Formats: sequence, structure tokens, C-alpha cells
Amino acid sequence: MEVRVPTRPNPHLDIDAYDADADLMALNMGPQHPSTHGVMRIKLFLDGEVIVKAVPYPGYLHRGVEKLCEKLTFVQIIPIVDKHDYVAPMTNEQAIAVAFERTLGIEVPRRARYLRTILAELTRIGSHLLWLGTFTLDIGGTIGGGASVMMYTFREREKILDCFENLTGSRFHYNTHTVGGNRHEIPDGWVDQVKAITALMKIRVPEYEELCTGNEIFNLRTQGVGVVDADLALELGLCGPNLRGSGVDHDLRRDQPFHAYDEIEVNVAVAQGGDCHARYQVRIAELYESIRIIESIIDKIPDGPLSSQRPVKSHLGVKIKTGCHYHSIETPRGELGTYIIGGGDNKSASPYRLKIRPPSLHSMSALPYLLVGHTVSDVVAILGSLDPIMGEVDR
Amino acid sequence: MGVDETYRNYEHPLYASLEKMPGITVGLARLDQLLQWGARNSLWVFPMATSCCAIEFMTAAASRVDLDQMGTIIRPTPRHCDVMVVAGTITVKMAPRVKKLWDQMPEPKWCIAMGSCAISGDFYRDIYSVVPGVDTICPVDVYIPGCPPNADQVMVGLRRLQEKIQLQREGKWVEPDKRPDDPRTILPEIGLYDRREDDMTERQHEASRHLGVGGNESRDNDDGVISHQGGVSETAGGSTE
Amino acid sequence: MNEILAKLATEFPGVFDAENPDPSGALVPADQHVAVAAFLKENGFTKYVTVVGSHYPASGDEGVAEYEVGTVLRNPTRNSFAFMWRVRIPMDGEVPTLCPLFAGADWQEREQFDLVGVRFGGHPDLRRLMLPEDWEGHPLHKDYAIETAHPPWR
Amino acid sequence: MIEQLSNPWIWGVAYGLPLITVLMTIGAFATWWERRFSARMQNRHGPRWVGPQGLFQVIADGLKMMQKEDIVPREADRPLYRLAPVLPVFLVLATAAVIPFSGYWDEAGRWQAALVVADLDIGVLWVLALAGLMVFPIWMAGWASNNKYTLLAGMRAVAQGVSYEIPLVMVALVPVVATGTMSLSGIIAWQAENGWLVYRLPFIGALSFALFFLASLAEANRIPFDIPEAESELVGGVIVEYIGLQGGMFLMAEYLHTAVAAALATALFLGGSHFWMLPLPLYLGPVVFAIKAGSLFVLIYWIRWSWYRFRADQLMELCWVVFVPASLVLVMLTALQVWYEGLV
Repeated sequence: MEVRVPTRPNPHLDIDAYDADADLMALNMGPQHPSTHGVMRIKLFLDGEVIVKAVPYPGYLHRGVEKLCEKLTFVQIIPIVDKHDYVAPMTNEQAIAVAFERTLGIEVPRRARYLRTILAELTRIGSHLLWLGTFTLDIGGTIGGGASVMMYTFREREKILDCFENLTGSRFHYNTHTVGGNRHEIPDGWVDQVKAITALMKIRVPEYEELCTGNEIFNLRTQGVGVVDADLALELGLCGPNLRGSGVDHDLRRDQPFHAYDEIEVNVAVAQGGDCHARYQVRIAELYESIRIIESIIDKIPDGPLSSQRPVKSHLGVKIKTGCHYHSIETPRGELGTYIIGGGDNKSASPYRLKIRPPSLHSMSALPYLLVGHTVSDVVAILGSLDPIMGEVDR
Repeated sequence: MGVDETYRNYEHPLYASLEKMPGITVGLARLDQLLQWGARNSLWVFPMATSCCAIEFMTAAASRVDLDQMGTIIRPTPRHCDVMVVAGTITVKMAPRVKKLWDQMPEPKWCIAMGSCAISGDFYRDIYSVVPGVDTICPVDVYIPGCPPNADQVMVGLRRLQEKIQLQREGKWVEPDKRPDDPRTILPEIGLYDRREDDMTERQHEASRHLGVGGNESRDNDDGVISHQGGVSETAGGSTE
Repeated sequence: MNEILAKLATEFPGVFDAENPDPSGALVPADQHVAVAAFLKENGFTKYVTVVGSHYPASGDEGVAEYEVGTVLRNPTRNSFAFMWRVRIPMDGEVPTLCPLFAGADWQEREQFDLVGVRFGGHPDLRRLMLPEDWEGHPLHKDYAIETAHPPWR
Repeated sequence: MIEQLSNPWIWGVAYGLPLITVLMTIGAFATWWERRFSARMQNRHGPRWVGPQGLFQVIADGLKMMQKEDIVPREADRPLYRLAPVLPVFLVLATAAVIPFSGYWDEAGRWQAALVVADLDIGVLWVLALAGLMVFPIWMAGWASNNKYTLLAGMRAVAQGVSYEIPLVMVALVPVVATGTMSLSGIIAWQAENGWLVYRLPFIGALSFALFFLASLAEANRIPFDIPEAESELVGGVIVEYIGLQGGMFLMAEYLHTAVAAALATALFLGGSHFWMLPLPLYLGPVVFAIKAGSLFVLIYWIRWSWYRFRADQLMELCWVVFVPASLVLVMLTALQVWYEGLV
């Protein structure tokens, strides 16, 4: 199938002028729709079934966390950001912890950095598994082949959640990272558990590939759909697999290393084409790469303390330096940044202003460009391939 | 069941003769049991899935827990469903939609609040854009606590709902005391609550006292106070027909 | 970092200081905001990262209530780093929009307008993004109470 | 008594009513079967707590549906809205009337089809005509619900149904051309005497069978052709607004349609209840028939739970670029072979 030449549509198309006869049908998808990945509303102007203009309305999960963070201290902020990207809570914590550590100049022990790397990669596997399940669910239907793939991926994701539960005592919202290190010591047998997961995943991922790219319909539905070229992707601030699917060789794990990534080699997966299929390929390649990274360092976790800070009940004594600080790490969805403005007049232990830079919001802002010219069926494929998490979009 | 009592004529001779028929009461009781068994064992779920709990809800439908075991399937349209599972934070922008979808569900219907955000708003409770608990919008039958609850807890919640339906239909359900005389909330001593307005807690208690489960009686008692709060719809069909 | 700062210092003298740079990002006059962004985009900073508005209420009797808008760009290459600068404007002023340069600025600026209240001059579609259209006030104002009620829903 | 059964009216009632009961039961319990089957594929259990092995799940669902409040959307087109759920079940059951479920060898060594409600001379035409009518209730439901999703689903269903009608009709002509009769009993008898069409006509038979099977899938709106009911994009297709038993009727009709499509493929290409040398008694014919049709039924659901769905335009492209020309060529090749071999 030939790739459609990406001409950049106008997201601010004046629909009244375009459609003087009022022939277009306005279709609301969401906010409660099986395929909007949470509460997302997209208003589609349809000519037949072809989309002329798409207007997304996020904000149905806006929980005002940035306002809340202005009143909390570090210790209180870290468990709260768990709830943003609820598919990969571990990396959310890491992003905010890394931001605070870099802002305050706190050194993290090597053991904690290695543990964080392993946790981040496990989270990446879990997140991509869930993405694969929901993406195929969108393409194949809740009563159909997609549901089967979803069940398989959830089966493996459960194992990763068990592994996290073993470490932190919680399945979902871990609160295991603190400023300066990690909270929970590695339990006995945990390393073997992780090894079992990687060994299992090495068998399973080819099976998923067979179920997806082995099926001609999957390729038909994804190839040439939702093309975003490299220029537009960078302008929009797309990041992570969505950016690399457009052929931009950029990964913060390699380009601005955090955790222990400066000591290990990261092969960045890049795919050309910028369509849904390219984004799928990048994510599958990242699954293999994460398995490889975990296997390469799981036996090399150094001994030593897990945290450089004394365990305290509250960091009320710690003040953030005045001034603006922006630090970011690579989560499964891309660059998760934290913009901190230090406590006003050095009086408060809370940040004066804290903004989370969510990768999903940028993915969502690509929708008015990607959807135009496609049909309603493609909306779910494109939306699924961008892997947005609404908790992160709206915050 | 929305049966209009005005059309029933108990004076009719046919009714009298029916009543005297041997075994009719036993038969009707059996029939009612059968219907109740059917309603209890086929709870189709409409997932009002907004945030983190939605992922755990998906996990509950996936292979480890598998809600399908008890006959629960997930349908994306409110018209087909019996139970609305509110999984996640409800915001001010979302609340009218939740209300509308709840009204669109046909009776008999039940609501499950899953997770602390849906129950009370969790730590978002005080934030300008968050609804403090879904029971300020629609009556909630079962609360599943947790943040988020484990996947198997969802199934436990549905089993509790089955018990409740059985007791309700048999007339044995006792409404638990949801409205203590002295409502109060124990607030943790962190910086956030220092600036809480004095009447804020009072207002939220007021809202949850008049609505939620068993809200009908209390609404009758003090009239019109909660007119803006939405609350229990008279019938689901009211909005459509 | 030093390389691009040196370039910027020669291009915009008096704004950027290559010797002892402000770690929080340089303060750029509002009228040079777009020029700085365009210059950076030409010099490899093609990835739009974010824009952050913050509200500084008037302190004392003398001060003027201000908005500060920080913009972050990134070069998507090896040794990538985020480059940021700030613009300060009075509360009734406008920051020129970056929408013609970066398509992603559209939503980000809408979000900051919605939550903080910064107005972006020349933005094609400056509506609220997160909150309902009929919302009053901007929540991230320092004088906006976090517990503000919003009947009938809360 | 036995003589009176030869009266088509009495026979129609005496055999038709049990047949309807059996088919409806199959349609209902097919949902249970499908849920268990899909659960098996997905490492789950499926319904198993309600009754032994969850068998009563269907009954519970039915009882629940009966108790639901009856809502008609205010802006809906009431007569059409009410009529739409009834028609599909009726049409599908009417299709089943011409299918012979059994047969026997008479004294003259000829195959006599039996257990058919009405042995029409134009059985194939009847089947295809009713299949064409199936578009109407879906469109009625889509239009009358006054919902944009159902409208889109209805439009897709009409486009798909009308398009796939053509290859379906064309391929159904292959048995007609080969056997020289339009009666389903005649076609089965020909197959019993000369060999099943699926292998009797080398290549052409198997290809026609595959094409007929796929086109029936599209007619029955099964994955990969189920875009009218695409839940992930159109929420629930045309049945979004239907409540309780009305929605249940649609679901039931879908299962019945699938079962009848499998039965038709069996009758047209797999020799009906004939099983080579075995001189089966009359009452074992339905068992053979059920085994054949049941295998196809399982295959349909196997495909359903492991494949993805096409996009609407890809579906149309597949029909008009591949299926329609292929079916035309197959009919012509059949005619050539018939002329060459002098089969008729």
C-alpha cells in the first residue's frame, strides 16, 4: 500500500466557511467511549465517513495536581504523581525523584541507580504490553481477535506486577522512590523472579509479533495510517516511540543519560514511515531491547546503600533552590519532564510552581493533524498507536 | 421495576379469584425467586472507567480473575447494562456525563464505586475540579475501597452486590446507617488542610447526606434543599420518553 | 550548552550572557521571544518541549503582578539537553505565540492560558483546554483557593 | 396420521415448530458455547458458576433481559424501532425452512432428501432472497434509533450487505449450474450420487466453497467482516439503543444467522447429511448434518476470536476487486466443465 503524502492539515479549519450547506455530520466520540483510552472526547466532522476536521477535547480527568503540588513537600508529591501515568507509575516516580535530586544536587547511590534502571525497564515492558493489548483491542474489537491478544498481554503483565508487588508491597501505586534513593530493599528471590520474566518474555514477544504482523489484516489496518513526518513530530513535541516511529533517532536514555544508563549500552529502536505500523515496530523492538538491558545488568547490581539520605518522615527541612529547573527522563511514552520553580523566598519546602511535562498531551495534540482524511475506523487505530494515557494528559 | 400502581385494580373479581387459587402464592413466590436469580446472575457492567482503577478493572476482566466466570460481561453502551462501575476520579467536567449515562441505563440498575477516588475523591477531594465522591451524583450500592482495589476485589464487590440484590428482592435488606448524627471527617495534619474553608467539610457532608443510597427519604424530609445536586433520577426513562 | 549560548550572546547582545549564564534561563524581553525561538530552531533546537506559565502576585504596594513564561526547547541529537528561557510580562500583557514556529505550542499555550491565565498574542484559537468553557478564574493563580466550589457538582 | 403428514401445511407445522424450537435453543446456547470457547482460547474460564459449567448462564441472561425497563428514545421512529428486532430472527428461521437436514437411499438407489419443512423448487433463490432482506432490519434499527453511531453502522451494514450479496449469489450459482436444479434437496441428492461439490469439481468446487464461506461470513457480520457492529469504534453497532430482550433478539439472530450460514454451506457444497458409504438411518441424518455444519460453525468462531477486522473501505475493495470477479470466473468455469463433461 502506498504511503499517503503527508500534507499538514489545518487544525483550525473554519468549519462554517468550509461547509456552507451544513452537509457535514458532527460526531462526538467520547468522553465515555470504549476506544478513547479513558475519558477523551473528539469531535469529528465527517464527510460521509471521511474526517474533515477533528477537535479533541481533553480535560475530563483534570484533577488539578499542579495546584495541589504547590502545597505539598517532596515526600508528599512523589506518591501523587504515581496516578498520572497509571500504566507506568514507576517511571513517573522516577521522573519527579530525578528532578528533585538534580535540582537539589543530591547524589544517588549506584545500587539504587541500577535498581531504578531495572524497574524502569520492567515498567517499559509492562506498559508496552498493555499498549499492545489495547491497540489490538481497538483494531480487532472487544469481541474478536484483539481481545485474545489483550488477554495474553495481560497475563504476562500480571507477572511483572507480581514482581513489583514482591518488591514494594503494592501492585499499582508503589511510592518506592524517594529523593536520594529507593525505599525498599531487594527481597530474596526477586532477582530470580525478574530473570524468569525476561526468559518468559523472550518466548512470548515473538508470539505477539506472529499474532499481529503475521496477520495480513493487522498490516492493512496500520500501514500508511496516521502518518506523521519527522518535522511535524518534532514541532509537536512528540517523544518516545511516537517520535522514533517517525525516523528521529532520539532517546533520552542514550542522549541525556539518567539512572545507570550512562554505564550501559542502549540500542535505540527507530522505524521509518511515521505511521501506526512504524510506531508498533518501535514498541516491539523496545520490548526486545528492554529484555536485553535487564538481562545485561540484573546480575551486576552493586552492593551498598539504597539511599544517600537519612530516612526521615518529612523533607520539610529541605528547600528547593530558587529559580527554574527543568529535568526529564525517558518513560515508556517518552520525555516526562518536570519544571520546578523553587520555593518562593526560600520560605517554603513546597515548590512555588511545578509543571509536569506529559508526553501524552503532546501525542494528543497531534490528533488534529493525524486524523484528517481518514475514516472513523482509523480514529481508533491512530489513537491507539499514539498510546495516550488520559491521567497524564489532563493531570 | 417501574410498575405504575395506579393501573392496578385489586378490586377486580378476576384478581380475587386468582388470589384464592390454590398454590398461586407459592407459584408466584417461586417465579419471583427465579426472576431474582436471573437478575442476580447476569450483571452486565458498564465501565465508567476514567483513571487508574480502569486498568485494574481491565485486569479483573482478564484471565487471572475473569469476571466472565460469574456471567459478567462488559458492554460499552449503557442501554445493555445493569451495573455501572465508576472506576476512577470524576471531575466537574465529567460529572454531567456520568449523570446522563446513569440516567440512560434502564431499571433495574445498580452502581458500584470502585476505588477511593470514586468513593470520596481521595486526596483530590479538596481540589477545585474534582467531585467529592460519585455518591453525590448517583446512588451507590457497593463501595470497593482501595487505590486502586486489587482485581479480585472487584469480583468480591460484585458478589456483594449479588447478595444485596437477593436481600433487596426478598425484602430483607436493611439499609445501613449511612447518615450518622454527627458527621465528621478525621483530617490528616498536613499542610493542605490548614487552609480548608471552615464550612467546606460541612458542605460536602451536606451533599453526601442528602444523596446517595437511601437518599429518597431524606430528600422528602427537607424539601428542595438539594435541588441543584442532581441525585437519584425519578426513572431512567424520564430523560428520554 | 556553551556553544549555543555563545551564538545567542552574539545574536542577542545584552539578553544572553555566555560567561556566567543564569541557571534558570535568561530573561528575554517579550518582543524578542519569537526571534529567540526562531534562532534556536534554526540552530538545531527543533523539538518543542514545553511552556510553563507562573503567576507572581504583586508584592507589597509597589510591585506589579506579573506572569512569567518559561519556554523549553530541546535538540534531538546525541548529547541532547533542554534549553530554556523566560519571559516576564505584566498581568494585562501578552506573550507572542510560538504557534507559527512550533505546532505543538498550540495546545501547550492553551493549557497555560486555561490554568494560569497568560494570554498569548496571535494564538489562532485561545480557548480553555482542561476546564469547562464556562469556568471562572484561572486555578493556578496564587490567589485562587484550591477548594473553590463549583456548584452543582462540587 | 402418517398420511396426513404429507399435507404440506400439517407437515409444516408438525415439523416446523420443533425445528424452530431446536434452532432457537441452539442459538441461545451458542452464546454460552462461544463464551466458553473464547475463554478457552484466552486462558480464562468463561461462565462457569451459574448452573453446571455455567450452562444456565443463558437462562439467567434471558430472565434478566425480560425484567429490564423498556425505553424508546424520544426522537426514535417508534414503529420501525419496534419492528426491527423481530425481523432478523424471522428471516433467519424462514431461511432454515428449505434446508433438508436428513436423507435416505430409496429402493431405486436414489437419494431422497428428508426433514425439510418446505422443499421448494427454488430453494436457492429463496435462501438468497431472504439473505438480501436481512439488510432491511439492520438498516431500520440503525435509522430508527436516531443515534449517529447506529446510523453509521446501518449505512455500513447496507453497503456491505448489498455488495457481498453479489459474490454470494454468484457462487451459489455454482452448485445450481453443476447440478441443474435450484432445489436444495436436488442439489444434495446430486451430491450424494455424484460426490460432494467441494471435491467433485476439482479446484472450482473448493474455491467456490471458500468464497461462499467468506461471503456468508460477511453476510452474517462476523469478524473479519463485522464492521457494522464494530464495538471498538461504533460502540455497539445498530443495537446501541436496544434494551433487554430487543437487543437480545438481535444477538440471537446473529448466532442463528451464523448457524444457518454454516448449514447452507454444508447443504450446497458438503453434501448435506450424506456421508459416503454409510447407509445411515433417517434419524441419524441430522447428526451427520450437525457435525458438518458444526465444524463450520466452530471455524467461524475460531476465526472470529483470532482475527482483526477490516476497515470499511478495505472491505468494499476486497469485495469488488477480488470476490466479485473471482465468483464470475468460477461460475463460467463451472459452466465450461459441465458442458465439457456433459454432467447434466
